[in-house]
Amino acid sequence: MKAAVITFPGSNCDLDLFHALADLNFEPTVVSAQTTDLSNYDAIFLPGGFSYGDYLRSGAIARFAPVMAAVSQAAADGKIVVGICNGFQILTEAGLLPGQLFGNAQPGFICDEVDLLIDNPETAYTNAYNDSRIKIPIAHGEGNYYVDSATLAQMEANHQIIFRYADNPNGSVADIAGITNLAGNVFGMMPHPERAVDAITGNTAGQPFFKSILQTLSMAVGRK
Amino acid sequence: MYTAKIYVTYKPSIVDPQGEVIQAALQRMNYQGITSVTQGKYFEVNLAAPNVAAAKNEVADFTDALLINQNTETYRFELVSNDDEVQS
Amino acid sequence: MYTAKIYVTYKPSIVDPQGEVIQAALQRMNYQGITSVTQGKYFEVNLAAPNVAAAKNEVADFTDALLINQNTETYRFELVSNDDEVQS
Amino acid sequence: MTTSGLKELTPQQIHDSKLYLEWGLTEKEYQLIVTELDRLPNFTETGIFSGMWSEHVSYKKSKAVLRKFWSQNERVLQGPGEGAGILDIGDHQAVVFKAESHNHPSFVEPYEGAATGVGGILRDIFSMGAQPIAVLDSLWFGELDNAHTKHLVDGIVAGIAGYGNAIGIPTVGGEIAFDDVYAGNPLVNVMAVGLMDQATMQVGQAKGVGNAIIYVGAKTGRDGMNGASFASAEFSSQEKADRAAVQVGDPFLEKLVMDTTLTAIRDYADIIVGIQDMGAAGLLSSSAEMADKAGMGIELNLDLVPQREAGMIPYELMLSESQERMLLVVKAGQEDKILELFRQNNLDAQVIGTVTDNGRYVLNFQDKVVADLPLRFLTHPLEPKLTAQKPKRLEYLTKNQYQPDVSDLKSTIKKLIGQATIASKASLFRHFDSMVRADTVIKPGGDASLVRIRGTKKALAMTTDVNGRYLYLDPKKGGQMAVAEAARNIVATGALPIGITDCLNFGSPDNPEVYYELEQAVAGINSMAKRLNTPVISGNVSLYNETDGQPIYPTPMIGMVGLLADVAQALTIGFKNSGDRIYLIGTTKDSFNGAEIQKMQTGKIEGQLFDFNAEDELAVQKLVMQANQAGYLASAHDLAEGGLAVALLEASFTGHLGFKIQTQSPTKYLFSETAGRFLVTVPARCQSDFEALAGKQAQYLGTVVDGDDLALVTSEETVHLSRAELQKIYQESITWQLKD
Ligand SMILES: Nc1ncnc2c1ncn2[C@@H]1O[C@H](COP(=O)(O)OP(=O)(O)O)[C@@H](O)[C@H]1O
Ligand SMILES: [Mg+2]
Repeated sequence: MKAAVITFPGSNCDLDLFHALADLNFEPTVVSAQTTDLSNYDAIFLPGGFSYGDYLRSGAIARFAPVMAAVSQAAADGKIVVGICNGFQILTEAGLLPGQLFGNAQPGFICDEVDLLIDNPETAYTNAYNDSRIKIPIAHGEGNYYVDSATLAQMEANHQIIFRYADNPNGSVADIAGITNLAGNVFGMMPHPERAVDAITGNTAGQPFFKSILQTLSMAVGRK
Repeated sequence: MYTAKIYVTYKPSIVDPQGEVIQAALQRMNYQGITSVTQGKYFEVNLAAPNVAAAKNEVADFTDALLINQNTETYRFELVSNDDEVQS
Repeated sequence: MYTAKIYVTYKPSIVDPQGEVIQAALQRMNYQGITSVTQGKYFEVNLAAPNVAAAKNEVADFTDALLINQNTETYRFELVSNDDEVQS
Repeated sequence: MTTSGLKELTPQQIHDSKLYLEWGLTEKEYQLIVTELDRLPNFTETGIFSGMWSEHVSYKKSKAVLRKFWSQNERVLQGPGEGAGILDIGDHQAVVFKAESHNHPSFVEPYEGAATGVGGILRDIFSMGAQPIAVLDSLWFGELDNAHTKHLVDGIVAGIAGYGNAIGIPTVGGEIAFDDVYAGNPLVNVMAVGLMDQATMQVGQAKGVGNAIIYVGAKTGRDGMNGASFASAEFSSQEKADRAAVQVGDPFLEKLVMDTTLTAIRDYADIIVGIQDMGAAGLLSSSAEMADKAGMGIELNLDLVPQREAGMIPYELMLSESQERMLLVVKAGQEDKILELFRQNNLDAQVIGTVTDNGRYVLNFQDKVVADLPLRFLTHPLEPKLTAQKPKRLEYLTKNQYQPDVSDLKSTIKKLIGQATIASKASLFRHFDSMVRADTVIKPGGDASLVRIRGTKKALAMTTDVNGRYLYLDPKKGGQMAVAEAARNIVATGALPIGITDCLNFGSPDNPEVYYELEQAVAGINSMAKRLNTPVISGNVSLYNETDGQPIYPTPMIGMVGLLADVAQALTIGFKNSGDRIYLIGTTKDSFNGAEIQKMQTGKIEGQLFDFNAEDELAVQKLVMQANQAGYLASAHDLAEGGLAVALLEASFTGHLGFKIQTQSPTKYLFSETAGRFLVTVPARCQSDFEALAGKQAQYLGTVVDGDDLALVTSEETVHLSRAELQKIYQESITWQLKD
């Protein structure tokens, strides 16, 4: 499976994501934000970091990077588009996912490992998990997910909420840690599964996340 | 040349956690009479434009597009041109 | 009751990396005439005070103490009282 | 746009008004300049001398001491003198590291001071051609009982986080300690570690006549004007600090500069002759030092320097400490490739001068020569001869060791575990991204931190340590003990200590008692470094750390790096399994003067420092390494502040297990701080093998148990403690103290 990891100026988890994907049998390529064509890739990943310094609002400037038209196109074509941390912030700013990420309720950056509850186990991001509660690292200053209550109700009804915090670290509405769009092909989460794929660094709970995506993509290819 | 002074605030329905933290801090510092604090953003943009109307359009345009998140923020701005102030 | 509108900006000699990045983004978005952007903060604080002078003092006080970083930022403010605007 | 507020005085006016004194040059130095030049120096030149001859840039007062550092062994590829030191770690790889202080800037402006400290040390690392892989920070504050200290803590921690997190280099470790002597003069030391292929090694030299001097990175503004001479002057709380010295960091820009510089080194190794970052005294010191190291001259055209503010004068352009700037020397005729690479990444890049062979430092500005100075003279100030005198306080110290009051053991432990210096710093370091790059094996909270090297089995251990209280009572022994403790922390992860960087934080060297402390501390560091075979390959000096004549404790921070051949052998501090055997390795003595318990119970640090035995220390470290290699150890934790009591509790908090132990020693020994000790656990199946290996060096204490109960039996009493209760105090104490 060909995966693009998009690196924006200021992205800093691009290589972490690249390694995680490579270790879990994707064929990843790091692709610059200047790229305008992503048609060669089966899945698109937007990594964590501080794109354009996260100045103004996190993700606000990155959404105007040249590559974003191609990301929107990929999303419209039904390809899997995943944003992690800053990638999630970019996808919300770009309007590819609902809501917005505000500064943490208690201001300040937090780096920790937190428990997530898998709200919807039957998605392209969760179907390889056996447990419904997993521990995944977080590292963000602006992870406080906000969405208006009407949209939230729709998201709940459509099972778009994929991960929730067991113990909300940042003030997110409805303890939301990860969501998809209505179609289910665009996904964003604040926690970092790519930091949890290697036993030597102490946590492998991120592996099934990537395996789920790979499995889903292979099935889709099989069906074609 | 014009200078646009742009004031961005959250929409009233949005909680502003930073504002609340600041208010609590001020209360601890013994500023007792403070009943609310909100924090927004303030931009000064210098731009060239053929006339006031064009400048206004441009400011509204790029503020909507980039400077604010339309889901949660609103703004007002003033335009200053050669010492003439034009309210928007 | 008064509302203080407080505008905080960097001192002129302090680098404003945010402003520079926003300016570059606007240029990439084809707003060509923009020659500078600075980003500051904007606060609205509601406070009770016996009179305008006391309110002004209090605003100056807590702005110096908490809202700004005196090493790098400066501010101006306006005070609004029952629809009367008082410039500071 | 502002224009300069500075008025350029004429040479005669400078002479008559003695402006040079205000700028930190002495009368003698000024006279020397006049004699050497055979004329009066002009305004720009006087500024240049004041910057270059400041202690911060020239080390003129500390050089004699620094020369004594032992800095050579089979691993050393680059010792002191460059941006950072380099050690061979095999497989054609090398580790690069250095520490730097940002004490004064952080006191004036905590957030930006600390942030730019991180930015500065990272530039030192990547200018050598290495990819930075980790940052550590060592912070000393006053006690947490006043609003100003709390403000400093918040700002400094946020500044380190703000810069390190954004640029994407993990902050993996450090230390935070509190003592009144730092209230008016906090210490902010930052260490950075990088990794490189030996083939890409770069040094900061301007070789080759006609080669181009290229400026890259941020534009020059008036930031941090004269920061270097500022850092070399004492603080007085009367005088409002010089606010012009505030520098603002931009981690986003630095990430672009870092990535592009490393790309340039990788792709254009053949045309890049030298690289140096612009640190203290900015463009001036970087250009002068590069030319001097190559034995060349340099000529710059200041009109070409990218400028952020209008109307800057040469003095300002040369001394500005704007951040995120680098200087490259590139082979003549090849400049365009480098310029293009940087410009592609939206960075300013500009040829601003050339290398010459006449040994002169020449600056042109607006078609005039504004400085023309002999380079070697400029880079070699007089080294004033300083006198050392044993401090009076050390003359009549009682030999008797303080005897702790342990009449109520339970409450003593409860109180101890909540002391700011002992309590967990997690509520502070959780603001640092310790995991970005996904290589962090041991995160903050262990003894040393451990970062794996992807694609190999190797990992690098790193730590920073020093206990200023020990040095206050005995600068030499304290210096030895700082190195010993750093090594113990490295060994506790399973790694082999391989090298040292340092940050020598002291008071004014003009005070003979302080100079004595400096000399003695360095002697102590050196003697232990040699025994451990850990050369001192880089470092930094921060003098004049005093407020109103009151110096800080002598605080030479030791940053140490260790190499672990097989990351699978990594050891951590937490208890692992119920039933594991607990041992204390090393001998416990009456070691209480300078200890945490003395401070807690008397509010003072006094008496003769307890004994330190280097041989014992080495033997104990060797044993732990051997036992680990043999596979006998389940966990290891070194003993430091608070002694055995604290080590036991930390091992149980981290492992979420209890313990049941019994010692033949008196209760007070739980708090002794004798050096050279470890707490280890051994799986039951390895017990006899381990005991055979350890012999008398290890003392059996008891076992790891499930549940909340912590049972302690001494020769005098038995107590039961609740892990949950103590853990809460340990974890939340700092947060509580910061709050109210
Ligand atoms: N400022 C800091 N930044 C990151 N980690 C820190 C900091 N201060 C302390 N730590 C971490 O907390 C742990 C305990 O620190 P310390 O008590 O100094 O250890 P030790 O006594 O073993 O040297 C270490 O893992 C250290 O890296
Ligand atoms: Mg330790």
